[in-house]
Amino acid sequence: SVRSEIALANAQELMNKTNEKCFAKCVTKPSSSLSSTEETCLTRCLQRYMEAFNIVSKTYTARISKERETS
Amino acid sequence: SVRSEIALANAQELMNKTNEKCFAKCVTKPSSSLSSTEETCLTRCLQRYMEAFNIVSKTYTARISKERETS
Amino acid sequence: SVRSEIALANAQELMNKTNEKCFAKCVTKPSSSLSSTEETCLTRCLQRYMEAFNIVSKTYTARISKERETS
Amino acid sequence: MDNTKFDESTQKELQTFLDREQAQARLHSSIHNLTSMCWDKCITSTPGNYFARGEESCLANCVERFLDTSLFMVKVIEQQRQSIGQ
Amino acid sequence: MDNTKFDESTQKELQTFLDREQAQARLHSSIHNLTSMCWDKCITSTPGNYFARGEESCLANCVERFLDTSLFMVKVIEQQRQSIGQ
Amino acid sequence: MDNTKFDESTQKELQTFLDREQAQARLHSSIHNLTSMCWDKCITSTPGNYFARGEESCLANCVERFLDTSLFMVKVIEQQRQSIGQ
Repeated sequence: SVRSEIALANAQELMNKTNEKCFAKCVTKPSSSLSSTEETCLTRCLQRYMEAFNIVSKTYTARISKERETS
Repeated sequence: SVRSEIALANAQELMNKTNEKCFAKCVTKPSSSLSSTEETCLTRCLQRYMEAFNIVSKTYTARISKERETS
Repeated sequence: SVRSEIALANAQELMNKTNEKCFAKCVTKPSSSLSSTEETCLTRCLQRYMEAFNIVSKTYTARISKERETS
Repeated sequence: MDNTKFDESTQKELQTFLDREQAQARLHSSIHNLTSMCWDKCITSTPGNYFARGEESCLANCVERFLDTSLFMVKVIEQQRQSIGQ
Repeated sequence: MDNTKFDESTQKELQTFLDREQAQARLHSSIHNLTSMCWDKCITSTPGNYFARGEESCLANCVERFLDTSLFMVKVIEQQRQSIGQ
Repeated sequence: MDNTKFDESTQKELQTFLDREQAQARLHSSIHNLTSMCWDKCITSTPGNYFARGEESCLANCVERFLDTSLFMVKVIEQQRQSIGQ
């Protein structure tokens, strides 16, 4: 269905962005394998990016509905 | 019409880019409201970005037509 | 044909990215013409970017086929 | 494209459904872009078990101030138009 | 898509119109990208009431040198092809 | 869109062809994005006649570690789901 396609595209986009941002932050000098320091950083970064996404989602949708009420 | 849709899309793209560039330049540490310093910076940045767009437009189209004549 | 359209789009995208990356690296302060230092830098940058593209292509496709075998 | 298969009320329903789904997709795209932009602005330390001091409020403020900026820019443009019109 | 509704000359006119509009859209897109890229390269100070010294000429030079770069790159590729062909 | 012109086996062949071409386009797009991202990460010096020491291996490692990162992230998400399910 159109609806589940949008949900899937949304989840995939979130994963792509998370990988991109966390690789940029945690793997600054790519070597022959991921070090344990890099893996710890990636695990934490994944959690923080998901939280950031939730904070942005909530703040944005709350603001949009507030704007709609006042206008 | 197709023509007015393109003009509208062009104006919207210009507004989006202006907001993005000027927010990046003027609001470096987002706080609980826009300060008057930030608003002054945004007003000037808006004027400068529109000017920059006009300079780039003129230079680009002049060059393109020059290239077409010589080829 | 669809195939040659994809090959053309691929070559154009490679040229666009090369121009963008090498202009950013070699022409840091745009003046009234390209200097010989800038042109030397652009020539080398073009060669390096093409090499980088080949290294990435090879590494990526080798890895993708390895992943497919093991799964 | 042959629309004659659907009667008018079905067509309208379909349009409403598609409009809502498109609005949803635009909303998601805005949220992804804002998350990416505000992440780069607010999260400057190495990720820890919790957000560092000020990072969480920075994220929320970043969204609010970005929307303020968009509204402010529209207001400035309106004012400039009026001052030219005088 | 049913094209049989239009006669040949109408179809050609329509095609010419659409081609021109598409070229216009590509032109706009190039100008937006160049403005964004040259803004980041040339405008390094906090925005003032006027452009800072050198910023305006930097913007125009940025566009011209970017186009020079594109033409130069094509020339280099042509030369390399010929030297391989010898 | 009128598909009735093609019989079933021709339609399937066409679909397979289009799927393969689309996969090819996605592959190209990934390679362009990776080249751009790894170039920015690995090539920090002014371009010379050869890559600087470590730049070539950095490019290959960048691709491999980026793919490792994607797989690692999926594993972390799976583990978090399971620990919540307990």
